[in-house]
Amino acid sequence: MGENSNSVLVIGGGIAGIQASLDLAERGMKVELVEKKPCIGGRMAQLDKTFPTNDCSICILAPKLAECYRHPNITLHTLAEVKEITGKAGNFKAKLIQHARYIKAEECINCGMCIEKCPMRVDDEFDVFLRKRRAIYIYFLQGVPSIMAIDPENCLYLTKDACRICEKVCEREAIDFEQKDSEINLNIKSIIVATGYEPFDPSPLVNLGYKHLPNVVTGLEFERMICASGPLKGHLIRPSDRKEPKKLAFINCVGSRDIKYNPYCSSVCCMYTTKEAMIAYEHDNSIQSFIFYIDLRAGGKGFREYIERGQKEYGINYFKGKVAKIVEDDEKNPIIIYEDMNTSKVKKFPVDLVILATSMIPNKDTPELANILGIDLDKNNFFKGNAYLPLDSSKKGIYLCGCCRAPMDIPNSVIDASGAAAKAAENAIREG
Amino acid sequence: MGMLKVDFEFRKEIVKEDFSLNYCYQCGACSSACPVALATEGEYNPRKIIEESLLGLKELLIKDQKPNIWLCSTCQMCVEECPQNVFLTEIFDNLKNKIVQTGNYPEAYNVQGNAILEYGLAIPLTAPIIRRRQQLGLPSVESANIEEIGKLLEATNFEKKINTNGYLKTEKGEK
Amino acid sequence: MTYKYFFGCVIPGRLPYLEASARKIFEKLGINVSDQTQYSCCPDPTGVAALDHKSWLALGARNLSLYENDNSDVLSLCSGCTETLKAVQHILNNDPEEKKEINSILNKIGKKYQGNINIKHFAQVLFENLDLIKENIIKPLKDLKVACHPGCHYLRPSEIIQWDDPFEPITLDVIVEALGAEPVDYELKKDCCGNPLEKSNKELSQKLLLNKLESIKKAGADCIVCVCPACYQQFDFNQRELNKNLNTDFNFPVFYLTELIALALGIKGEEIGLKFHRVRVNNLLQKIKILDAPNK
Amino acid sequence: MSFEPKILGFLCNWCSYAGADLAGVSRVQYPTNIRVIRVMCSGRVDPVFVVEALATGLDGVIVMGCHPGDCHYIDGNYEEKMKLDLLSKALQLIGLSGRFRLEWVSASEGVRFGQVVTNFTEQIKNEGASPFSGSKPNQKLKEDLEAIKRTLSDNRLRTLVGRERTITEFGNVYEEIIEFEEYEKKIDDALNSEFLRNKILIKLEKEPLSVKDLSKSLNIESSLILEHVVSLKAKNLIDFNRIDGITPYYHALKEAL
Amino acid sequence: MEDIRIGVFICHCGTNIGGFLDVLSLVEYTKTLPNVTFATDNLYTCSEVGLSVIKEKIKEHDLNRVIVASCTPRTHEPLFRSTCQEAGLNPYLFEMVNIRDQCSWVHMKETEAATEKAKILLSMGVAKASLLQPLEKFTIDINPTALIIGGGIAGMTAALNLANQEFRVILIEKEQELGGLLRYLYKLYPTHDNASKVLEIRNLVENHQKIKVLTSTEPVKIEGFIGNYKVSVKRRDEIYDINTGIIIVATGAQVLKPEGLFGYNGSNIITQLELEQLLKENKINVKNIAMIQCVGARNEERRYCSNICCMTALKNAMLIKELKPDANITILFRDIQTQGTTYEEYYRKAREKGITFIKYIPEKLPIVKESNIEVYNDYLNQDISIPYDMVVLSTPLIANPDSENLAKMLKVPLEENHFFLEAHVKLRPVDFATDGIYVCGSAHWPKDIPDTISQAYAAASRASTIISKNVLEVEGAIAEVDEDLCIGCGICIKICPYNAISKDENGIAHVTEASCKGCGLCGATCPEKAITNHHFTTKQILAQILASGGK
Repeated sequence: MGENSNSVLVIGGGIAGIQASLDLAERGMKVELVEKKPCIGGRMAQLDKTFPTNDCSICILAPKLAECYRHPNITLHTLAEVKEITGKAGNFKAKLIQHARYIKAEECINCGMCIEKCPMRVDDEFDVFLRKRRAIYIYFLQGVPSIMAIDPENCLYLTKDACRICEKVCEREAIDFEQKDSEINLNIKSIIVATGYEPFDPSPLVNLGYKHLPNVVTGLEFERMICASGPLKGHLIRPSDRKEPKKLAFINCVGSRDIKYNPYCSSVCCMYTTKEAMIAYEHDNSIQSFIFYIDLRAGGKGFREYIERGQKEYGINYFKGKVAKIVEDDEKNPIIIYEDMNTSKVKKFPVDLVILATSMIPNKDTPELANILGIDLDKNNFFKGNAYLPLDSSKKGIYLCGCCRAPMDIPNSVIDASGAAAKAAENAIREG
Repeated sequence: MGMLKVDFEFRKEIVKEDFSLNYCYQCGACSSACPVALATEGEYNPRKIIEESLLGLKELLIKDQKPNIWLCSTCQMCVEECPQNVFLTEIFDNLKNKIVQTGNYPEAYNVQGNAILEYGLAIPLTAPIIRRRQQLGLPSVESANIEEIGKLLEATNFEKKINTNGYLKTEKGEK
Repeated sequence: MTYKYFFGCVIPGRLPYLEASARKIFEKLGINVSDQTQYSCCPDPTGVAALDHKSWLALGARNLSLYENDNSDVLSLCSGCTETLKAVQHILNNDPEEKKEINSILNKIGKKYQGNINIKHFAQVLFENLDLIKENIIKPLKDLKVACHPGCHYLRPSEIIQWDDPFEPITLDVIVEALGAEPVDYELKKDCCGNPLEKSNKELSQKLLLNKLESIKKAGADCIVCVCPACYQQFDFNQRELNKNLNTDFNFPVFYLTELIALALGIKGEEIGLKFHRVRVNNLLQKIKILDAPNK
Repeated sequence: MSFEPKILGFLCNWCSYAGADLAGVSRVQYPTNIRVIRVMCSGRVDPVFVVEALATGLDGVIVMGCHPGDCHYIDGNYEEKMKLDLLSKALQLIGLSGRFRLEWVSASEGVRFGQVVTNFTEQIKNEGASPFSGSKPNQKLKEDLEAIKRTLSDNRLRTLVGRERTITEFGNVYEEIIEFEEYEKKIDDALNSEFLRNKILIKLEKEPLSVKDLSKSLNIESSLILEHVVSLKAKNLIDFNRIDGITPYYHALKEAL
Repeated sequence: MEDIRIGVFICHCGTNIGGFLDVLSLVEYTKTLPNVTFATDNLYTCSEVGLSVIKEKIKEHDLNRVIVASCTPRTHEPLFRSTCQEAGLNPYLFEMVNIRDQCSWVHMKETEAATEKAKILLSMGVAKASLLQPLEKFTIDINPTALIIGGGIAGMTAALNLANQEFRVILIEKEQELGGLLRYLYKLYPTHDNASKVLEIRNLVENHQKIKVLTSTEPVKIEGFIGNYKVSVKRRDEIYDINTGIIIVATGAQVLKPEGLFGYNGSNIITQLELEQLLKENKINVKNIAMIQCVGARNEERRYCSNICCMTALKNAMLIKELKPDANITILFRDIQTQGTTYEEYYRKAREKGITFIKYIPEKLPIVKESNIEVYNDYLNQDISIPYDMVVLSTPLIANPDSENLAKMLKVPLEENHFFLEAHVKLRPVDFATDGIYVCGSAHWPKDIPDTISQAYAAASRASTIISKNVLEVEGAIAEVDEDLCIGCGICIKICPYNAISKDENGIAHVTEASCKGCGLCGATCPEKAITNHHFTTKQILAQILASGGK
């Protein structure tokens, strides 16, 4: 693959990486899209619906996944990571490791026979550990490439040299345990980083009771709980007694705007807690939602009207005040201790389910990728863009887009991604 | 008392001693975490004291003492919970020091202050306690030399501060 | 580095039997702690600090200078004193002008503050010698359900105290478990016992105590353990008063951590003045066979 | 063997067809009665298709599109809703509205797609076999259905419903915006009169009849029949056949189109 | 009539279909259907092997229609279409029948009924296939030029990027000079760089040989379609015609003047922009300054939050503090809008400088008196009075007044606050529904400078996907108007979401191939049934309906 065509390396197969790749491919450039997980789709694939239009996340994502998978100019490297980058803008050399999938990509047709027979039960990371998957699995139902992958840490054969049932069951002989990790070398003109974000684990905030109180869940867990293709098939029940919750409390700024944890604001929590309250209402009109916020930030297009619609049509109540303490009564109903700042009364407020809008933090391997690429991180460990050229990293020819540079919502990530594509194209042409 | 007036100077006075006051963005975490605020259903409210300090409302804070700052049990839960590292307890101590100099503060504090002036200890040794100490075989307490403490507190004119109008230095602490 | 006691005002002046149990266990455990003289009130973080910040700093610095002269660390028997001394040290070590001003005051009485010694709460010292305690246990406190009350100044403000976790305190539970007893978790474990409020609103102080005792009762504990004389007074003296005022029937014997350790090390109840406790401890101790039934 | 209805489904490619595929991928089981025609957008389904389907003896027809706001073509589903509301009203006139339904199903609602199909199949089972299937189809209803078909194919109703969204949201040529309810009322009146007129035309295509005969067989008072006969004459769709005494007979001029 | 020769390939898909349907009986049944000359089954039609079988049989039996009965066309239709094309068959002479996802997988326990259903689905497929017509993908040539309307920071950034990608760019600006709102700003947040520093891009744009800058120029008429737009512009009352491939709208927005609000008088009760001017000339000599946020925003008239006024207020307050550290600044706010990493840190720095913040509620607006402001402090639940020497009103960005007629010219929609409405807020945030036209900057929605710049790059990228091609292939399955049936009622023109239909000189509707997306809305609505939707014609659908009834 050494020919010196205009090729761009895109790191990260979420909505940002996909959009950047599609723009560049449509523009006639060769794109090498690298994704660590077995399928592309990223964080957005885990969402049920997205604000401000409340349309279903997969309806937006699936057409882009299919287009990205089939586009002749895009080469997809799933289960692959960037190992080393050398050279400079217009003439980078990229070394990737392609982890073994143990599946022959051209043979597997996602028929699912192997899944039924695989004896292993492993926590499903995509469903934020609310469900079990098998050692041989498809990362998510509508995932692309829609072929299986074998999890080397949990596969009985790869760990204890036993089993191999999937191999016997597969009529397509698509299972290939001989596959090894391999190396890929690419000549690259520009690089786009689109590695997205991770949700912050709120366990250190002990007073909020995450992990101690069963009916306190994070925003992403709630998203999976309410999603039609999620573990509960969209039928919202609460963890402790599997009853249908009627009163939901959403706590914003959990870990955000907090000097002890993440001093920044994660930009999206005010909006997505309203969205999740709306979806809950759509599932069951007797649900009442209460959102606790500090400053209700809804400056995007149509956002403020969205919040007003939430108040009027979905019966969502907004309380100004950061909640610092959540306790529990005997039936495991979380009780919120908060100050109602309009009356300055401090009260106990029992609800059925609490959803913590945890802050967005950079991926764990951001620091490692930063020194592979030789680019700087800002003080919050996001990739550092410069003030009035936010998409430029600290190194020429490497561009940033989406949540890896700052917390932002999906519309901005898509805009960022197209922007990074333009920068990458400009760099490829001028330096090429 | 008319409409409260924002007093920027009084705020600057507080900030000079406790700079962390500035960082507060009135989120209400302190009042949510405060056990006394919950017990009084918000009648005592640390957030409101901070808001009054941010606006320099001297009269409300020092004269009327609404909310009553002396209900703070200095348990520091608010300091632990504050997402902006505002040192509420220190700020409250600063405000209490200012109130003390007006003389309008709970008597128990004055009693403790005068005990130190007199004995160097908050709780002087009484005869039954000395007897009980001997029963338990404990050594006698040799606390600080009272002149030395007196000279020290004189340098910080402690006595004048705590015994201003309304509080005279007395034998047994009655007013 | 050797330790010197800092008993403060409340223990020597009102609860001497707590001092007795402390001295006995440190002696039994062979931890070399000697006496300090000439110390004054620490001064009380909830009282004097509210009166005048400068005097609070000066008195605290003076006490620290005593220990600095003898080149010994402070072993404090009371959480309040620990917080004051640590806070004074924290302020003076981080604010050079303040240190200069305080030293100019101390100079008047021939003293000087340097800020180069450690201040340790007695529970921290015991936690750091847990194996020593375990080796010397003679009577494990089997079937004793203990509700640990760490108290506010033992944990917070964490930036100054820097001991145990302000949100999930476990050190006392570990020690109690080492003694063979069973620490019981309860919802309001981290909350304040309400003692400082006695100076301004007795009724509110009782309310906080009530919440605390109800939470302990719900968790099914037999007794309460604390590490600060203020909390001890609140639980021991005021428990009966609460029962009188609000006709509740709480009957939780209250132990200072040193007393529990003393009993586990086989030291007799009489030697450490258990009889002075307002809430009787004997029938509980007999129930768990620490004390033999009264022979008379 | 119990009655197994034959059901036809129009599914829009981007949402409901994708929902059906997801039902497949998730192995959601539902009855076999439904046969699917894929269209790019639910907006492509002309109300006449549904009438044609019922006419061939199919027992039920369901149209599925994207949830409002999800439509790949922005507002195809809004337009469709208006057209199919008109259709339901038309079928209501002849008591067949129970055999038709419009549903919004998104690409991620595999389970719900199965439920909708199962539920609709039950509904059609209760409706029973189509009156047009089997050996002796119900002739009167057949004529009425034919009248409905023509009503929905003629220019008047299609123009009214075609302009509905423009006029009720953006305003007519004089920039006047007409309230939605008011506009719907206009459509209802047009529907009723067109339906009646077509019924008369079909009768006259079979045999020449007089106003009195028509009013008896359609049991509608003759003054209303006369009105329609006059306008049909004006449009020279019918003409005098003969005069019998003083009662004129009319016949349709050309074969049913 | 052409001799229809249909080839049907029924897939086992391993056991997914074969395990539940009697595929062999399906093959036999298909052979009995009209126009079917060849039918077979194979294990995996979509595998390399299966595809080569199709190509082979097309040649061998000279097939002119192909049906594959297997999984869903949504994922595999393009694959099979290109296979038919490789075998020399027009790709539109291909139809898929979904007997896996919508038959075998969902009727696992009723295999006979499922097989019967599959038979009916096959007969429907054959019925439609017999009526399929070959369709050509249209190709239109693309003029590799970009026209950018609006010479503010957004327009300039997009122009520079496209020019650096070697496209010819024409940048038109209504006023005499480039720069837009940036010219009135003194220092920018969050870095306090001078606005003039960021404006240096101006001379890069003016001297770039690939960019033609036309100032004091406004568009008056826009015609054509993607790749071939003709825009007539007026420059000092002369009309020029510009031919361009794509158009980027970067017309920005305007700052609301708070007439009649809070006693605005332009002398000691001023707007943030006027304050910026005073800062520029270092004419701040007052001690107590009060700022009021959300003036003329988030009310009945203008329900949106324009998300840049809070940061503007904070920045100006910080600049004042730099000049006069002991100035007392109070900001009356409803929700401080400083999301993200940099802006939240900036908000903390503002508090660090001692700026006071007071929350007010819309029900009790602040009252600006002679020398003080009375307001109900929501956090204190009491009225308080704030002394002031100067009041600064933070007003929102409102839509550019001439967006109205620009939108009419471009035939693109505006949303309720008159900002331009993009095709889809997430799928295509910078594209318009009409292909070939893009929007960026505050014309889309009030934006700060960093967001404006990244959206400008986005618009450039989207535009480059078109003008990087010299020929654009357009979907073949589109609508077509039958001239002699069309009565020119214009309904189709109004309902087409893509404005792909227009009236020709004698009032007959005509479909612009390039813009039509093939949704079929016009065909189903046309009162005269004069529009055929290729590949989903009425005849084909009626044939499918008949076949579904078993006839």
